[in-house]
Amino acid sequence: SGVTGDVTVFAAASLTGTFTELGRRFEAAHPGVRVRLNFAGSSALAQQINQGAPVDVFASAAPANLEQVADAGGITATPAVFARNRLRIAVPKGNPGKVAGLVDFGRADAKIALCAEQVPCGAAARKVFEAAGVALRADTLEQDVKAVLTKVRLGEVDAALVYRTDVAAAGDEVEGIAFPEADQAVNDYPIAPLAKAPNAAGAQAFVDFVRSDEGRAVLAEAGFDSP
Amino acid sequence: MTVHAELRVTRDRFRLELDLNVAPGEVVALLGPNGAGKTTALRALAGLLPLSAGHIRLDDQPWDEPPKVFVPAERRPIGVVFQDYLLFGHLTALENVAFGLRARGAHRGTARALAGDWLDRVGLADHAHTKPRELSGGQAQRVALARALATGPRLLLLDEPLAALDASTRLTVRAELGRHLADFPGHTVLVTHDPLDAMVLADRLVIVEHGRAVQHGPPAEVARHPRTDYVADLVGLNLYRGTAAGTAVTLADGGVLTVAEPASGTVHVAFPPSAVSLHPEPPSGSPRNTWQVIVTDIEQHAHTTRVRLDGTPPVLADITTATLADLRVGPGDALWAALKATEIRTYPA
Amino acid sequence: MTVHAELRVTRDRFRLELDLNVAPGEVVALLGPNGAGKTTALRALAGLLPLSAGHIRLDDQPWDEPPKVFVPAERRPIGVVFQDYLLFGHLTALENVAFGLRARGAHRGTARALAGDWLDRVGLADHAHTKPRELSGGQAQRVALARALATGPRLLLLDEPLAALDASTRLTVRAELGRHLADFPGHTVLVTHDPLDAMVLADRLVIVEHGRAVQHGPPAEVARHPRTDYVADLVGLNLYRGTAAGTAVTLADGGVLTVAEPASGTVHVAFPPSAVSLHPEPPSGSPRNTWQVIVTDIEQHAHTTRVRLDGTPPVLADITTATLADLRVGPGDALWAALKATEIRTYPA
Amino acid sequence: MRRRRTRGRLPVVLVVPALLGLAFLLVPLAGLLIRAPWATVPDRLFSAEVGEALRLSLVCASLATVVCLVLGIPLAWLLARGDLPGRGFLRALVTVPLVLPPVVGGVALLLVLGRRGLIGQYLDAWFGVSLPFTTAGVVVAEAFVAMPFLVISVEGALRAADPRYEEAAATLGASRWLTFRRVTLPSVMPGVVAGAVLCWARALGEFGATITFAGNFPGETTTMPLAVYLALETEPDAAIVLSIVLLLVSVGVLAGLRDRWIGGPT
Amino acid sequence: MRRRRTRGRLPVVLVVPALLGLAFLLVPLAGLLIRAPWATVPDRLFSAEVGEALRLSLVCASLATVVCLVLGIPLAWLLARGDLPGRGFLRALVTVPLVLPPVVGGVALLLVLGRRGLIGQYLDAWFGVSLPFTTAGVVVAEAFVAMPFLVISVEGALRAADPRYEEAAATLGASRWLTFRRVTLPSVMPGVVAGAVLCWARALGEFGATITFAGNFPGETTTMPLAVYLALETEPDAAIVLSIVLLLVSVGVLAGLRDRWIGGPT
Ligand SMILES: Nc1ncnc2c1ncn2[C@@H]1O[C@H](COP(=O)(O)OP(=O)(O)OP(=O)(O)O)[C@@H](O)[C@H]1O
Ligand SMILES: Nc1ncnc2c1ncn2[C@@H]1O[C@H](COP(=O)(O)OP(=O)(O)OP(=O)(O)O)[C@@H](O)[C@H]1O
Ligand code: MOO
Ligand SMILES: [Mg+2]
Ligand SMILES: [Mg+2]
Repeated sequence: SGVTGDVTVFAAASLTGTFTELGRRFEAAHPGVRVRLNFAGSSALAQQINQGAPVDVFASAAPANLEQVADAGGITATPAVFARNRLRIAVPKGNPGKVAGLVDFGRADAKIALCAEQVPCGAAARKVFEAAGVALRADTLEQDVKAVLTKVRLGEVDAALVYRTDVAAAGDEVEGIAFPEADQAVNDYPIAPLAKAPNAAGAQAFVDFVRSDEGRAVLAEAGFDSP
Repeated sequence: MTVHAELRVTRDRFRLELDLNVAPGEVVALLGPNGAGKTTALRALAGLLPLSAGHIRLDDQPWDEPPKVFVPAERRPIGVVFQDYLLFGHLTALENVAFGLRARGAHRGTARALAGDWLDRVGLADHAHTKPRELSGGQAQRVALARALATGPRLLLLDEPLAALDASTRLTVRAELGRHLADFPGHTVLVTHDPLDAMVLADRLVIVEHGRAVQHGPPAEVARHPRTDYVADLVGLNLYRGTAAGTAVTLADGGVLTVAEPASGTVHVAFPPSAVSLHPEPPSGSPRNTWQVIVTDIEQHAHTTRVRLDGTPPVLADITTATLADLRVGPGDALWAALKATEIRTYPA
Repeated sequence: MTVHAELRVTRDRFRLELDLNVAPGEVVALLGPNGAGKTTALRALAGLLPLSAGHIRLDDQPWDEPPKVFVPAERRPIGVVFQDYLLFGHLTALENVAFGLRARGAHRGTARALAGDWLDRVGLADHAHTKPRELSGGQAQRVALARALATGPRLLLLDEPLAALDASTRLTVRAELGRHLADFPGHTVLVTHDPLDAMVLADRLVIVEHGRAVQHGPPAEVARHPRTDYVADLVGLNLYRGTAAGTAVTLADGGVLTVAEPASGTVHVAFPPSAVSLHPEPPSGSPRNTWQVIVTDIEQHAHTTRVRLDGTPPVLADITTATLADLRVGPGDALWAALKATEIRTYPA
Repeated sequence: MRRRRTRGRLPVVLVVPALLGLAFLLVPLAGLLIRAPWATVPDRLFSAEVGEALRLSLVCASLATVVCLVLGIPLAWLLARGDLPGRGFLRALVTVPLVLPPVVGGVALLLVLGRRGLIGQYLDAWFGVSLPFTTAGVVVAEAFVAMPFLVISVEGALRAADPRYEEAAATLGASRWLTFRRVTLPSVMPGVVAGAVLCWARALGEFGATITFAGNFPGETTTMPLAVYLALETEPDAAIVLSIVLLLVSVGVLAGLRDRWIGGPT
Repeated sequence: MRRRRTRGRLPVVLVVPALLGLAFLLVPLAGLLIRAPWATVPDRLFSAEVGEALRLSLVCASLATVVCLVLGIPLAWLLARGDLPGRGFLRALVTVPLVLPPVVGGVALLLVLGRRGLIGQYLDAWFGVSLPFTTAGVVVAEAFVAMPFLVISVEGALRAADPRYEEAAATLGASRWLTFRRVTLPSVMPGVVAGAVLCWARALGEFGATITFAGNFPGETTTMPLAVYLALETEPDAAIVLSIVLLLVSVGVLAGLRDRWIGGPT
């Protein structure tokens, strides 16, 4: 292929594991190419890009952040959704709070952690509560999914809503419980090459690679749904 | 109730080896050249510098006995006037003086009242609410003096308490200090450069050189038998205690001296041996005091001769070697001593 | 090249109003009780305290003229010895002395060599590498003295430079200071409590009380015509300059005095008026110095009478009022003055 | 009377870097001010949530500072004056919470004081006290992060103070405690004030440890930095306005207090 | 010879809070240590990435400290000794970066020094220099966040120092600069050391401003706190191990340096 040089990818923090792996595989497939990955919260990445960061590819955890960049003229291509994520109920090992479904979130004695509404998983949580007809209640509204998961792992809360991928990554410290309303709030992960990408060819190649079968396999292994 | 101290302190290149005993009510003066170890000795007594060997005891109560006992400064009943004052900068003069009283449990009001009295005694009633930074050097030293005296310590340690005072203040403060020390049932160790301060205030002198005592004893004793020229020069002073009535002072051990300044009550009178002139016959003229004396001893110093004379009172005279030759006298010979009244200094005791 | 100063400083309740003129080579001593404003005056001259009014000029070069001119301390060619030393704690004695030289551009090696010389002169060559905290009080003051002198300032300001020194060191340092001041082409202002320091070292005295000059003039002048008893008491001293050869000192203005300590070269000789006795006839006996004098003036002080006498040399004598009555003399009468050699102090000039 | 220059000229070698430093600290703030959507400021300033977050921030930071003063000054004194073995090592340990990324600090606090924590499990079982997700938890998290600033500042001041004044106090019969209160502490006041300012400001800006240990619930644990962080996710401009509000309040408080503490009778 | 207790007993009123304070700071670290998966520590410690992040952290924090010393000490001096109008206000402004949530600080830096920033656009256009997403950017972000600590500590020390020594230096002909270098600075050294320690430690633990302004590129801008953040995303236990590594190194460095700086010939 004609890809050379560095490919700079800004990716949401929740993609740390998968994109590190994808980057390694992309480098293997394109000898001499180096993938420079910058992980941070999607909104921080959008800010950085709008302030002129030299980026080739932006992979966001929510369409909204990518739109912020598009609005500022940073992206002209049509963003492609490359992965989807669904919520799961997460409980500490052994389920000490005896939580079975979303209804238990309304129990006064249960300590609950959710994402804050401002972040994608919080917005998704609101949707599933609406769908389930349960009043949204929480003891804490965390800044991101990982923070929620930390509270579950340490047993500080009895239940929380996190992404399926997070339950998968947390290993045996956390138990996941699927629930039907999760389908009502599927979270899309969009990706796009930047309009002013210093390495336009590399950018397109990386986007294509993420969306290739190999890319999908890596994402699926981490617990993502295919779009 | 005696302070026994064998002070052994090693500080880099300097070594202090000084034995001190201070009886109750006694004032011991440490005299010596700069760097002799006087301040070091005071710091050890105060508990600010632990001994490396030796001991400090108040009666049989040990204060410092390496390697075991060490009573820290705050639990020794002491008062210290430091050479550079060390007044607390954020407190007023009054609060500085009240500090020790408060520390020893006095109530705020009591402490302040007593502190006010003390400030008054050192002549600084006007400056009660002044911060140390706004005091002149001499004023600061007087506050430090009041601060140390106010707590009524059992061992009082004074490091050149009068050095920064001007001549007239010095006289007042020296007299005040003398009065307090005389009433004072505790022990006092005084460091000074001024032989007169030492002679007037102290019951015993300890002359320190290079960290060691080169001589000690009562002022009169040391003055009469100085071991070295240095000591002779330092403490050469005729000093008597007496009762004044107008310009006549009747000495406690016999004799009457006429002085220039009228006084009353118990006083010290002092004059240097150099003020005494010796005559083969009763002299005429201005000297108010003339009395017959007998030579007991003649001592040759570097440039002068010190003649020890018996009489009422006994007296020391410094004359030049040439004069001695002229007078052609030896021990046992009779002479007339003459002394001008204006040469005699009188200090309230 | 004269320092003209009209010092007007207001500090809370204290007000300084002092006029000073110092000619090149002249040494002016400020004498006065604690809190009189001596340090305040020095600080104003040094540029550490701006005047509120008045002015300070070196010749026609203004140093401080409110409301406009103010030359900061570091641009005044001055040297200051502070009452509480203010040695830099993190520098050794040698580095402290070298500091001013380095600040004025000397090279490291030169500065250290010169500083070493100065330490030697004040007798502290051994302590070159000692930190101030490990120096005794007197040693610290000597380092401060060396530090101020080392830069060869045009205006030297000394705040009690000899106060913390012991008697023997004081003699050496005073002589050294005197020598330096005599050679010194600049101006010197010296604050001291010790009238002898003032008389020996100063060309002119300014007596300060409550922020104001109560009297000023050459030491002999002030001694001869003291305005108040305070001043009379303070500066009563017979002082002459002369050339010594052994124990004979030939005075510059006529007369010869026999002294106890042999010396040579130019010296000051000093003795208090109280040391002079007056006799109707030539006295016999120990006093080595007797000479004929004529009463020019009689002044009554609190307890003594000061008699001004003409002769070779002219002399002041303090006698009691009773003696005066006995002698039955008045101006114009002839008398014999007698003075013991051991009463005379000799200072290298 | 006109003001005369009564000290020497300020040296360029000092003034230039000083001004550069000032610029370095202040220009980014200018950037924020320029960028802020000023029109929306009044709205936000008077919104109930912002008011609550601001109040909570000020209260918690102040309480945390009090906790730090009460525990930190004695600790600084112990490090500076107590003759402890291994003092240097202890002193280094004290700086550790500074180095710890705040989120990890929050995790550490959870491990110890959380519901299942080393100590927290007993607090919960015996007293029914649970710190996470409470306002008290915010104070604990802020104090943990901010205390080293106080300790190190005060210790520095103590080391620079002349110990001979403490000796003088001892000879006047003052116990070490009285000496500390009446002599040492007043003489290191500028250092304590500096430390308290650092401590308060750090507590006010604390984010990571707070959200990790105390969570984020409006009115209980949502301090301004948490509100700012979440606002950044959706409306960056709003976040800037909130930050500016926080800054103005803190500058106001500090400028006001400083005059009281320092310009006072000392 | 046996060691005697040559000072008074340590007062309980001070020792108890001091020990409480110490416990408060150290027990959470104990929590981390207990929880850490020790088996994996050696592996991680010697992995290339961790080594690189650690090296980068130490280099950047040290450079940031140097920047802070060079700019911050003069600034502290100006605030403490210069007779500036509005000094109290300036002093309060200097603390602002402390209060600013670090992420907002990063945004502010981007607004000013970013490629499209107030100043950054000219840096880019004229010199081709772009700070964001570079190692230099990490140093800038850390210095911005850490400088107030230095400035405030040093200013506190300067205020507590006796200005009469500076007067003495002036009478010896020393300019204010020489006086500063040879008299003032040595006498406030303990304060400077305390400030530098705070500054270095804060820079070492800096996360929010760094990730926002300099990004998170391994080997270029990924310092240990950023590595910890990423590890939290994938393997929380690894994050604890990384934090402990960071702590050990910083304690080692500080304990080592302290002895040099302070236990030395002074
Ligand atoms: N902290 C210290 N460390 C080491 N040596 C010291 C220390 N303090 C003083 N010395 C040395 O100990 C010796 C005695 O000092 P000390 O202060 O006791 O003298 P001093 O008799 O009080 O003199 P002065 O009359 O000048 O005050 C001096 O040579 C001094 O240099
Ligand atoms: N910083 C200050 N602020 C206000 N008043 C002061 C200040 N410093 C000194 N004073 C007052 O000014 C007066 C003169 O003080 P100064 O230090 O000049 O006296 P001095 O003649 O040097 O006395 P000493 O011989 O005791 O040193 C004193 O009454 C003192 O209380
Ligand atoms: O971009 Mo995120 O960190 O998954 O909210
Ligand atoms: Mg001494
Ligand atoms: Mg004075």
